[in-house]
Amino acid sequence: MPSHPTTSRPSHPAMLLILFTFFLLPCIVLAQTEVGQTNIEGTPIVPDSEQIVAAPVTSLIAADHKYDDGEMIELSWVPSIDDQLVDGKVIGYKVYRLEDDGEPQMITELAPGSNAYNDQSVERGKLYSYFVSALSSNAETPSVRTAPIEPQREWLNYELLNVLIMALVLGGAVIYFIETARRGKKLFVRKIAGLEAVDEAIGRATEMGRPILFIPGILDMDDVQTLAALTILGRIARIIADYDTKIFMPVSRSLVMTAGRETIKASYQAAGRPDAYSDDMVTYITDEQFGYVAAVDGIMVRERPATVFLLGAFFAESLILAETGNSVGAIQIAGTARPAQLPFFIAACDFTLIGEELFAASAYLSGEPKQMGSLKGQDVGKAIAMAAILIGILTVTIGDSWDVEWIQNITTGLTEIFSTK
Amino acid sequence: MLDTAFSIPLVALSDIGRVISLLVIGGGLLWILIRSLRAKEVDRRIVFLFIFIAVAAPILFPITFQERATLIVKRVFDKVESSPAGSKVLLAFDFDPAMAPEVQPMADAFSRHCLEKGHKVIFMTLWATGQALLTQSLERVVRGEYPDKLDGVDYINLGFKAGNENVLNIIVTDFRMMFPTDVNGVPLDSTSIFDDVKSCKDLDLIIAIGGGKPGVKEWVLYIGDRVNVPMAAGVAAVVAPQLYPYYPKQLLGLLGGVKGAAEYESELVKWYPHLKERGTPGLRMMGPQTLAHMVVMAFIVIGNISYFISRRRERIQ
Amino acid sequence: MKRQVPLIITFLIGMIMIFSFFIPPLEGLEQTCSLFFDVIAVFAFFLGGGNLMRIHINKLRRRKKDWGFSIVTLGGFIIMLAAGLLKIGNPGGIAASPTTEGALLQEIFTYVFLPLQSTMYALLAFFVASASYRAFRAKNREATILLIAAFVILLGRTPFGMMLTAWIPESFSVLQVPNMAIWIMNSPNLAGQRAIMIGIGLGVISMSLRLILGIERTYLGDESA
Amino acid sequence: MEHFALWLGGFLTLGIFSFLYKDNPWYKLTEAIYVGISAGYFVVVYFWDNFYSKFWIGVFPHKRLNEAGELIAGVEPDYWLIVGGVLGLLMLMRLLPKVGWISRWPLAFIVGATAGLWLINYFASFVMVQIQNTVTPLFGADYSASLFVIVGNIVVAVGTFTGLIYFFFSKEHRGAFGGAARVGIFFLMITFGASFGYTVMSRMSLLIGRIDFLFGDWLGMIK
Repeated sequence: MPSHPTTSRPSHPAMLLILFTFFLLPCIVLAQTEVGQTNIEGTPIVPDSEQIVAAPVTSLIAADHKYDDGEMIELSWVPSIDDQLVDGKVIGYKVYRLEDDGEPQMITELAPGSNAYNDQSVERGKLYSYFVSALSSNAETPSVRTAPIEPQREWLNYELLNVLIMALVLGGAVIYFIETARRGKKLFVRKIAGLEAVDEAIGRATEMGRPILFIPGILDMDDVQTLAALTILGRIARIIADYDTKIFMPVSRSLVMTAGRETIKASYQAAGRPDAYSDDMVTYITDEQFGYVAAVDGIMVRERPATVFLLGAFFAESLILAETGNSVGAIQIAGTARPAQLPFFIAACDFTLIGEELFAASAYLSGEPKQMGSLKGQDVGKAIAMAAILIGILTVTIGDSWDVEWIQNITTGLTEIFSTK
Repeated sequence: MLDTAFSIPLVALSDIGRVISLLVIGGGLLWILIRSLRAKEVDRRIVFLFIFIAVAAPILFPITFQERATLIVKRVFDKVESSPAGSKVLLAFDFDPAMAPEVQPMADAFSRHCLEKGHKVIFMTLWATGQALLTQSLERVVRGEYPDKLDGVDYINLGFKAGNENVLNIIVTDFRMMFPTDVNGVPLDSTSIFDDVKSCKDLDLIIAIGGGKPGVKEWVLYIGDRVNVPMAAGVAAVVAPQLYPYYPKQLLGLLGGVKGAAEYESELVKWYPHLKERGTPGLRMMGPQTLAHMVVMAFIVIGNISYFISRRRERIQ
Repeated sequence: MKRQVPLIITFLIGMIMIFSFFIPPLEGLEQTCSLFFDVIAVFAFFLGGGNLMRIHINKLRRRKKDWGFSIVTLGGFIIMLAAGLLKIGNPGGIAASPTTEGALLQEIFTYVFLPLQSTMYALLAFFVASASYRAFRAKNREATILLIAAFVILLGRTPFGMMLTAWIPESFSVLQVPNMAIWIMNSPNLAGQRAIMIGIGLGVISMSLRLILGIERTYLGDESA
Repeated sequence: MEHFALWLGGFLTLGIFSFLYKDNPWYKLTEAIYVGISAGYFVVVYFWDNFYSKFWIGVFPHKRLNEAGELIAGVEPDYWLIVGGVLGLLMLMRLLPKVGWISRWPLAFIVGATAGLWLINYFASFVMVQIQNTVTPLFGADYSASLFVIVGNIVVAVGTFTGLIYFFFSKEHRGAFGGAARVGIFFLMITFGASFGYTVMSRMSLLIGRIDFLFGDWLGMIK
């Protein structure tokens, strides 16, 4: 049985067109796939007179699953013509596999109407061939066997090529503006109210002689919001060291405790006051969400901080902390990227960093040109998103009503660019 | 424990308790309103106290409010009500104990309604953790309240099958392939309820109750969209917004959270007054919910009044 | 050495993680990394748990304010450690899961931990009320919009929302409060959520790049920052 | 035992609730209990789940034999895990002041892995997917949508668009751009107000649960 090497283009022409015109990036990639196919129709086992025999399945194809580590073979076939919902003879299918030309083994049983199966129990370096039996109430009709096929490993997932290109475009934009700023070009960044207030909030604590409380969320270092909180902590601790105010940071994760200490210590060193730093500024309480909240609430009412920072990943406890902080009269600056908790911070805190602003905060506070440059890079992403939304909605709405092919092509192209499979 | 000491007078006291607690809440709010007209801020502990009373009072002295079914709920009720007796209804119990407080009331209401109407009900679940709940509620509602209904004739419990959406993928063409027998090992072929039911196509209505995955979304995608059987659903409140887009095309109606259950129950007791004694947990839960919401709204109004008054005073000064 | 090596590690690991997304043979890397993370986190527990013990022992020794409660915390911590590590009272013996029903650890969990947890969680009901009393005031246009949206949704969740607008005929049922509430959740709310999410995605990219490229290095104890 | 457990539960529940009035010794006691046992519980669970099951058993797997006494395949030790163990040990170097700086290495590893992983995941699921979801025909497929839905679609499109304008950092919010940004803020405010209002119900349910426990299970006052 011959096998047809087929070529398949992973991307729609319109998508390529747009990628070229929009982003000027080359992306013609052809992926080759081995396909084993049967082209001889199966012949049923000669039936007994008593037996109800169903016609075999046809066009059985076994193909390597593309863009994986060689872990899957995809089977597809046309169901038996006796596979009908009404008075159908077929009651199901059995899939058989031969490993390296060994004995056939049944690997699965499927319902009538099935026309595909993904075999995920294959290994690289072995040859597999398959056949599918149509089951009637008392007989089995096997199909023709497929040619042996080996699962292939691919080194690049072309299905995600659009994601890669878009990520490179965005990452490129960020790096480009960082470089531009580093070379001394002045970049404008608008004021962010919550961050403008940081100085004042720390100053207030100094005047009142009360401590500053920093809560970095309740997730561990493997969450990006915790990282954002720590980068902001670096900036804030520097100002605090200058002001000679007390900072206290209770945490709910041991690793965050370690990283927090490292960060504050460095800031105090940078401010030239390493002697003022103490490990006691950062304390581990408990990993458990509400146990941590119970303790922090207690700290708030007993220490009466003048300023509370709630930055990082928060869950249901957001409002408990923010309301308690409010009740002791603290100025509160909050920020999270969890959309579900933002409303509570908006309601109970003086300033709230909404989503993206949390991640931009440390760059903003640093005041360094190169850091500001990265914010400009983010804006490129927003511009692309807005353009895509605008063009996409227009073309899909118009193309839907007037049936203009090139407009529809743009829609399809856009959808493919932004699809994540 | 304290049960005997309190329970007897409570029955007699419940009406008085209701009146008193409503008076306390209403009068208290009025008092606060008057205070805020004089531009005095309310201590947050007073807000706390009000919330506590608003939630505790209706639990101690059951207060229920009249619910009126919204269209999205009414359409489910009307569908069950208008289907001819003997229609085949599938009830999917896709939830676990954690979710049960929110969706069990709906499940009970659906079961009662279908059995009252004389529909033939098929119960099943895609959740391993839902199996015990399904058995319990069958014991309590079906066998407990409708002892004359026969297993295998008027209702059947298929129990749990592993495989999530794959189970749906199969029963859309053939029940027996996935469920050769019911949960007790009785072959489906020997039950009259499955006489003319081969697949989901042969059902008259599917009601999916859940709030997680697999859940209503999977039922719509794997069954509702593929065969022409009316589908309705009852879900936990948090997931309801994600399902509104399926209404009214893919789902003929939707019950969201305790509120949806309460609306359904109110419609149910309107048509079948004798069901009132069997308990209306949705309506019971809505008592404290409604009062608490009213208190929150009242405080928002009061807060704004006192804000405007204090601002006007500042301006005058 | 002290400053360069960590920056190089961050850069290399960051880049590998990004590109492993596109390279099928590296698919398992994410799991491996999270496994590493779990292991590191356990070691870090010595630091965190040690810190907890040290603080409370210090409080005790110096007879600081409220030192009595430190005894309780220490006692609870040590009892749990002993119960769990030695699997005291575990019906399945030392080989069973520490959280087996009936083990001392699990008993304390059920009878002490769970009521505490659910009560702490229930405090939210009170704070939701006090926050809305204070925050939902028509101070400016933004706050007014916030207030109206919240009010319509709240009203839609009570029977009164339906009663107030029941007179609106079926053909305009859209204007009934519960339906308006559904519409708000579905349309403007969805739009806001999407804008926030897209923004977050972009913010993460930019911040992660700053970290990976070593532009942001405060967390590493960089003194020049 | 049941009796004792109920009273204990009641005692702890009221202890936490007493915080609403003000901080007091009862709350301090419950807080101390809570912190102590929850920290201990997590140490134990992490130790058995992460250290023992994942790390120890991964490196030193049990010899699993089948009935014939042969070694079952697939239990080869995973030596990769040792890298994780070494990183963990480096973390502990903090305790030794002289070589404490080396604990930055595992920290750097974690930061790099977290940043890289989330960069691409957030990008795919927060940026790409959301853009794709927003691109829908305003009038529904084949003009099937009702006026109500059309208005909704337009609102979603406008809201997402202007919301993004609000987040622009490198352009001052002035003129038409500022106007659009203001519309964006309005949408965000609706989002926050609506989500807040919607959550009230589930928060109240938690309190209903606790009050049911206090008056029902504990005091037996609810029939």
